[in-house]
Amino acid sequence: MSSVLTSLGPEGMPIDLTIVLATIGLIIIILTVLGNRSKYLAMGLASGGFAFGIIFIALQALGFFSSSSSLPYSVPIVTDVVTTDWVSYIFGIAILIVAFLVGLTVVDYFTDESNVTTFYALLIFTTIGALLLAFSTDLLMMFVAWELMSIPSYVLTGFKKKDPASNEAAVKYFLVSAFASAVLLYGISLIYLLTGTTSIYGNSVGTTIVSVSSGYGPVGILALTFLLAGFGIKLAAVPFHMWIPDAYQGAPTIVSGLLSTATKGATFAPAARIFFVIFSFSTFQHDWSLTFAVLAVLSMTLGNFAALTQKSVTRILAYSSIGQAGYILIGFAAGSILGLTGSFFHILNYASMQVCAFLAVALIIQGTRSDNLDTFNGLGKRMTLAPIALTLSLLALGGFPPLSGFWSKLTLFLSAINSNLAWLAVVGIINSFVSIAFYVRIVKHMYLDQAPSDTRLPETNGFRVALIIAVLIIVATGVYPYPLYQLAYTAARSFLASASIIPALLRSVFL
Amino acid sequence: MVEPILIQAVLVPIILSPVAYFLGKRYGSKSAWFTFVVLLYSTLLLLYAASHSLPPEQYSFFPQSLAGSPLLSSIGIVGFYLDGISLPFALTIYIICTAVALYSVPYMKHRIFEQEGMVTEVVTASPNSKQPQQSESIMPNKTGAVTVTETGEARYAEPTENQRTNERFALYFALYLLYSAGMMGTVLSTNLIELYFFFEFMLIPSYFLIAEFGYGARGRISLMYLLWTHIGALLMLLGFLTIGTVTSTFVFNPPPAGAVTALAAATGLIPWIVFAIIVGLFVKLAAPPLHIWLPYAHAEAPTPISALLSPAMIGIGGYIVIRILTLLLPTAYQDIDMGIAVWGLITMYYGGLMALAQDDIKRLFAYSSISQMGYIIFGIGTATSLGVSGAAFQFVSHGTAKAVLFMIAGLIIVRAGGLRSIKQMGGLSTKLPICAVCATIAFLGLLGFPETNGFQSEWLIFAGGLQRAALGGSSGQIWLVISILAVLSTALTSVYALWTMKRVFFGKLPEHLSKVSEGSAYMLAPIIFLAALTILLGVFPGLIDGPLFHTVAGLPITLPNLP
Amino acid sequence: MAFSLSSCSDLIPNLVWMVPIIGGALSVLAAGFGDRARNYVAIATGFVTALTATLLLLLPEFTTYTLGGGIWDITHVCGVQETWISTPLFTIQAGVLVDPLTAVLALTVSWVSFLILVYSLGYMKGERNLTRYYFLMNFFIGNMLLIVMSDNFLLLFLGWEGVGYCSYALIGFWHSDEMKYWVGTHGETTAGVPEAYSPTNAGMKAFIMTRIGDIAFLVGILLIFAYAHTFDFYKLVQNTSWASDLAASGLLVPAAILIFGGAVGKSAQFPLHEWLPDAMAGPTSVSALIHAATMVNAGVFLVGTVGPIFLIASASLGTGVMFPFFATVAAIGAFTALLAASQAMVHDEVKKVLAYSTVSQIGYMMLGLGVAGLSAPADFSIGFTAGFFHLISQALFKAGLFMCAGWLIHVTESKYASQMGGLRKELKITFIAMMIVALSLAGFPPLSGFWSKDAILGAALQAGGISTIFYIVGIVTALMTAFYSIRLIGIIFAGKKSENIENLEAKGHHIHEAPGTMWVPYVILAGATLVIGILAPIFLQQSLGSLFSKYLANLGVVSPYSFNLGSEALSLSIGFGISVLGIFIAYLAYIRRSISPVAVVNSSPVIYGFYHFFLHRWYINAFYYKVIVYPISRGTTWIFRNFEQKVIEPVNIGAPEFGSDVSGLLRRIQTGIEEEYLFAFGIGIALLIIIFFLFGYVTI
Amino acid sequence: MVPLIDYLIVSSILFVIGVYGLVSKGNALRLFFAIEIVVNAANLNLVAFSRYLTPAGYAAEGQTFALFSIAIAAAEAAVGLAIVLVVFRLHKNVDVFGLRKLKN
Repeated sequence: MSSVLTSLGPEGMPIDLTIVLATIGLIIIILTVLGNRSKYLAMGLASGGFAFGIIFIALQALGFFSSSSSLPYSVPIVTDVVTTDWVSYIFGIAILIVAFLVGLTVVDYFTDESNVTTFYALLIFTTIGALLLAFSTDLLMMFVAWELMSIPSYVLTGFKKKDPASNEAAVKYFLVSAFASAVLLYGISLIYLLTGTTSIYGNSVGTTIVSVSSGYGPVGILALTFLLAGFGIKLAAVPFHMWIPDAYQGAPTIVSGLLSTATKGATFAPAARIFFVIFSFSTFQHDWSLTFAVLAVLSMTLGNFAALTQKSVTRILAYSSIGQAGYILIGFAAGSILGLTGSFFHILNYASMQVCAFLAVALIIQGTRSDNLDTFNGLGKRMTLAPIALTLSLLALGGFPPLSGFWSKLTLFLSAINSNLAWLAVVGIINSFVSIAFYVRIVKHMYLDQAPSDTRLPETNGFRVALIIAVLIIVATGVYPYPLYQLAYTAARSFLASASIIPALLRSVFL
Repeated sequence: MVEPILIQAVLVPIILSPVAYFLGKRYGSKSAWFTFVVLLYSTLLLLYAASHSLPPEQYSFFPQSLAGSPLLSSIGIVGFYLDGISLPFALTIYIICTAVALYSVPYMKHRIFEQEGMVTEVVTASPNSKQPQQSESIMPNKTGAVTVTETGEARYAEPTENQRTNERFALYFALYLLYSAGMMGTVLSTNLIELYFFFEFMLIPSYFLIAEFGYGARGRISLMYLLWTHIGALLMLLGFLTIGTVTSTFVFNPPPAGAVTALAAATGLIPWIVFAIIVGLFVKLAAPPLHIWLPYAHAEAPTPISALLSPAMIGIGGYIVIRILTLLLPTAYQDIDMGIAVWGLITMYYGGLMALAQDDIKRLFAYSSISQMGYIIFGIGTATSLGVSGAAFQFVSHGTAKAVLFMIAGLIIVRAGGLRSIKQMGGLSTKLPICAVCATIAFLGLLGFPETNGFQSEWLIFAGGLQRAALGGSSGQIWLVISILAVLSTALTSVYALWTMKRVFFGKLPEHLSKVSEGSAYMLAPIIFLAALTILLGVFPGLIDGPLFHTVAGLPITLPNLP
Repeated sequence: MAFSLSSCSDLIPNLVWMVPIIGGALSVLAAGFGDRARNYVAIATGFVTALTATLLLLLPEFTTYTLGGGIWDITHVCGVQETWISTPLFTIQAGVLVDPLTAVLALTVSWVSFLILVYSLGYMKGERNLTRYYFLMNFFIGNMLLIVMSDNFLLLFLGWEGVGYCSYALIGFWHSDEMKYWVGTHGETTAGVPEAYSPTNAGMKAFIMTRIGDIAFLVGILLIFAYAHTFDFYKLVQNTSWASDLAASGLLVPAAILIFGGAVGKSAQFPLHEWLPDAMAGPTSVSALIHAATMVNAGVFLVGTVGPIFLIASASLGTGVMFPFFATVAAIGAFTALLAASQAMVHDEVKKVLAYSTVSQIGYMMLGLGVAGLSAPADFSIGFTAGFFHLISQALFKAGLFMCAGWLIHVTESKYASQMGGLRKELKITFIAMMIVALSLAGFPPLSGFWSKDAILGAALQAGGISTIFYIVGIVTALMTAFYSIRLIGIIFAGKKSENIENLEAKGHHIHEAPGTMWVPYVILAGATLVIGILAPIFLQQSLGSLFSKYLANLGVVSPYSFNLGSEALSLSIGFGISVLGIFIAYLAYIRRSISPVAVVNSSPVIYGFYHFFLHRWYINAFYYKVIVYPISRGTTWIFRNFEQKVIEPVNIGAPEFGSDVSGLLRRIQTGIEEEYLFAFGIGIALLIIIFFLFGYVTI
Repeated sequence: MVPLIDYLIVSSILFVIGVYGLVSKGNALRLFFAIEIVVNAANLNLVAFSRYLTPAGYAAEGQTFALFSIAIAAAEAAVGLAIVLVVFRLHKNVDVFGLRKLKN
């Protein structure tokens, strides 16, 4: 089996994966249309698809590892619309794991919805979008993938048709996101003007037009601005974050989990490609690096501080997600191998931590029927797995050893100091401290406060499996961070090698 | 081939903590013996390592594939090293942890039954005070195990353990093992990241221990404890990361070649590094004004945990300061030594004076710990081999003495129904003779009484200060003055120590304490053991001094040594 | 080398201090076999200790040793050392040292201790917790002997603090603080400061006050250590370069005075003397042992040990370098003698009078040692010998006085002299014994007190110069001493029985003589003071004098003993006259009762003023409380309430509040209106453009 | 031939109109239209740039992109209108000022 998969070759991998997943999605839709609405069949198909994807990518990656004694740090310039580099592997695995985990919980979560199978179909399509976003190396492909990821996710957000909150969230998300798409498109058009191609690896701004005529500087700046704003929406970077808390709170909680990890994580991939490859020209690099730093500071500060006094747990997680985006941006701002290692590593960890937190909260909300922090009181006595999973994921988000978040945050702060951005590390550390306050606050409510009643709340099997897997990932990475760390490091190193960033301008002290 | 001794000492408790949990669920308080045996085993490992003076153990966490990046691969180098400086810290921590594990049995029985509402707190109304002294959250008398006599005393038949209490014990002992191992890892580590890892690692179990089993507003206080120590740790981390960036490695013991010179060359960064590390760790050491979390945390923690927090945990800050300053930042160290010493002096006096104003016995001990940390800080500040060794020794002496005192406070809490107010104590020496003797020994240890280890450490510290004065130079006079002031602070220690002795153990026995008795050997044996250790190390200080000075004399920093 | 130090068998010298400590522990074990076993073990320990101390004189290493003709001739000191603390940087050798000073003091301490232990058998009969008592007594003796035997400062400090602890614990022996054990009179205040102290309070006061002296002592020895890198007495004498280094830093005399600070605290000298009167809250046997005969003399021993060391060490720096040190010692001694004697004249509590008297007598000893240093180097041993002779003599008669007082207090159930009276018939033995020891205190020939006190005064007179002032103070004090000793005897034994006694007898309490275990010890002590007094001319000159002068010569302070009774006739006769004068006045006032003391006091406001001044302890105690104790205890509470809780703690509340405020502010942006979200988006774009234009590299 | 700058001016005006519409109107449908105007501004750009960069029109990347974009906009419109429709069913209007249940 493995030989068959690897024989498909790395080049065709994204397409193969898309085909497989899309086929599964179509089968689910067709079955639904034909009247077979078996939730478990859909779940089995979807999970199978996701699992296949994970294994597929993992085998490709392992093949990479085993094929050569030295790691493939240098990757040829890709002119195709999709690529299979280490960056896409990282994002692909993160997205698929999240989708897999969310997929496991859907049936248990939507107990009173009739069209759960549709949810699976939409989940698969949004996952495909996210995957292609991570794989794409062409602006056109990227835009299509972006929309493929976004459009199903609007529906997922408003999936609870009868729930006004869900609808409100969907409208808010949709309007902001559509606007972001438009702005992004406008930015892409300007890039097209500057480079004359839609291929990301085709040409960079600096080497084509700007170098010929400096009069295009403002156009480049506008393009940067629009792209940053467009991506900022999905990245939850302040000040493009406004929809996040509302949408996450209103959406079905497992969808919030998906949005905050898969779609958000996937967006970092094109962002990295566009800024590091297209805008690798030195002056632009300085500019976006500074902007990332500013956005990082704003995101961390606003996200963490605003979460301090929240009463709604989903909103806390939403704000936390904004703050975490800020941490990831630190690595982008640092712009070094170390920085990108940190960012990629944190994206991986963040995906598992955040999805774990959201799934646990989803399970809890199913029991308590409220996401108010006070209803979390004494949950430790009423449930077993969910509070433990939530606690571990929150502590991991807070960066406590020996959990996964610790290592990636460590790398991020180190990279900031390493790139002479010590002030950014200071801000990051202060924020990390502030974030502990509200993470631990949730833990405190769950374990230390008096429960309103002693009745035990149900814990369903789908959630159980998903939470256990997520917790295992968090703890295992925390205890032995090497494999994922190495993955992130390899990705960052090969990515920067492929990007034509001028080494002399890297602010890294070493590496 | 390195013998995997020290890594066992750290990891065995961590790995076995789930076992402790399951045993606890099954056997309740009896599972303490498991915890005890695990910690004893680890302690014996330490003793073995100490007696064979093993080389540093190093384990590579990240394989060599990151070899292109020395900094990144150095994150993954996990080292454990027991040398003369870490030995006193490590042994003290594990010995106290081991002893307190048994002590926990009756104490946590009391606390858990109380929390589960199986025992009503004895209302300790004294005829003198209008308001009866009660601790928080007196649960309704659910099991009827308590009968309150007309005089206001409560007598309780020992409730039996059930599934619910077993789970609590299980949680306690599992966290206890994690906490102990976290402290140990910090002390043995040879890598800055590893150090930070364990430094934070001990925080979470201790947070839960305070939050779950503490008193008063335990939720708020444990959070305060967590946040304060966490920000200190983060500051320290900033310093560590900068050091790593400058030296391209995180391994600090033994300091890699060129690291010290590289650091010394980074003149612009040095002040920031030093600031981050010193201030970050002084939060842990509770040097005023960074101390405010400590009285709350120590007072409201369950007493066995207080007996670990204060004697074992906070002093680790001093250990790290010694390590980092002497190994990596020798020049910066000598630039700021007097500042540290003066800060230590302030800490001594401030803690001592505040201790005088306390009524809650555990708070008093907490402030006393602050004062004692001042000695450690002062010893480090002298930047002499005598002073630094004295500071390390002081950790031992304070550890044994304060552990005894906290355990005695706990014994009083258990036996006198949660009584903590000193105003309502008195004359207890007739009821608790062994405790009175041990408390005396411990207090004498605190005030630097010869024949206890307190003296052996304190004279080294003061001799360090006076040695600086003897070295002369422009600052000789100032060193003379601050050293004399430092010695004078032992008078303050005597005042609060003896005054507390008098108020707790002497005088007339109040009516409400007439039923107090000393009780179980679980509690007395650890108290007696540590009190005996206090005296043993006072009479034979060479047990600590020998290895300690051996290492300090060999530190790669030119501490003023005796010729 | 200026001296010789031979090694000797370490068994006996080590046994001297170990026996009581081990015996103390054994007595605790023996308590398991019953009270009787415990008592016997404790007392047997005392006896064995005394025997081992005596064996010191038989050590074969004392090369020339004869007891014939009343001549001791110990010229050698011997010591044994073991490594105590061994580090790569320094090694501390510790061991015992036997020299004449040691031997004499060990003998005195151990035999007096033994007698007091025997006395305790009777005195403490029926008390509870005697295991603790006997353990602490023996532990005390061990530590006291450790002070005496130790050969370095660090080990000495061990014993030094050890006795301090025992003193603390024994003063507070009756730790439940029942009213009857309090010292001082209830309700009496001085300037608002209560004059009555509970035993535990008094113990605490004693410990803390002596500790202040000890801190000075510790600083002193650590200063020496910082320069000399050793604590060892003989190494300090051997290589004296440390002294010149210290002197170069201007710290030689301060270091010496700091060490003297330890002596000031332990020996209750001004300004740290106020603890001793209150220490009388302990059992009388404790007062006799610790606060009269032994521990309080440790300070004198310390000065006697360090004085010669400093003298020798500073010899190369020129004479007179140590003058400020010895002048301080003498001045403090003289002043304390006067201060305490004046208070002893007016107090009514028997034990307090004796306590003041002790303070005063130790002042004399300090005076003697100080004067030794002030006199010509050749005459050093005169004052030195006088000081230590007075130490021995005072140990004997003061222990005797206390023991007698103990029985009196027990039998009359009152601690006030005025509530006794006319007891000479019922308590014949006690009366005679107490009379002898009191006369010795009063300096009446031929008792030992007469010789020893006059030896000190003679030395002062002979030293001349500034010492003449000390001599005059000493003479005045001697008058007071004679007065208050006989006053005490007069009030207790002469005249009619007091109301208290009559009440007691009416109740059926029979005033009876002490049991044998009690009276035999104090009779022995009375006998000893008499015998030594009679033998004094030989004892002082031939034995003690020659012993010490040879010892000092061995150390390097060369001075053949030249004290001569004949040449000191002037001093002796003045001393005798003063003593008789004092005794006579007291006789008139308290035995013949031809003068009414009350009338004298009330006769003039000046005398009345002095009376009150003395009675209120010169207001020194009150001053300490008002200036130090109360401000500290109130100040800490004030700081706690107003700084800790109002300035520092608000950070805990303030920081989260700040966080909440910021959080609230940030959350207010989140209005829920989609419109504004899109607006924020627009602002974001504008913000980015502004950032680029303001801070960007790309030029527009 | 119309110079490139004219296309840019028109597209900028369209973009500004779109943004103005977004920040000034409260009706969800109007907002959606405003977004479409921005998309169309971008489409105009793409086509114009394509023409400008490759006047011969051999590699019409920009035009292709615009076609894709229009198709995607249609899909987006379908989903968006569906969502707005659901909101209308629940609230009986599509004013976004009314959707304020989720805030702070």
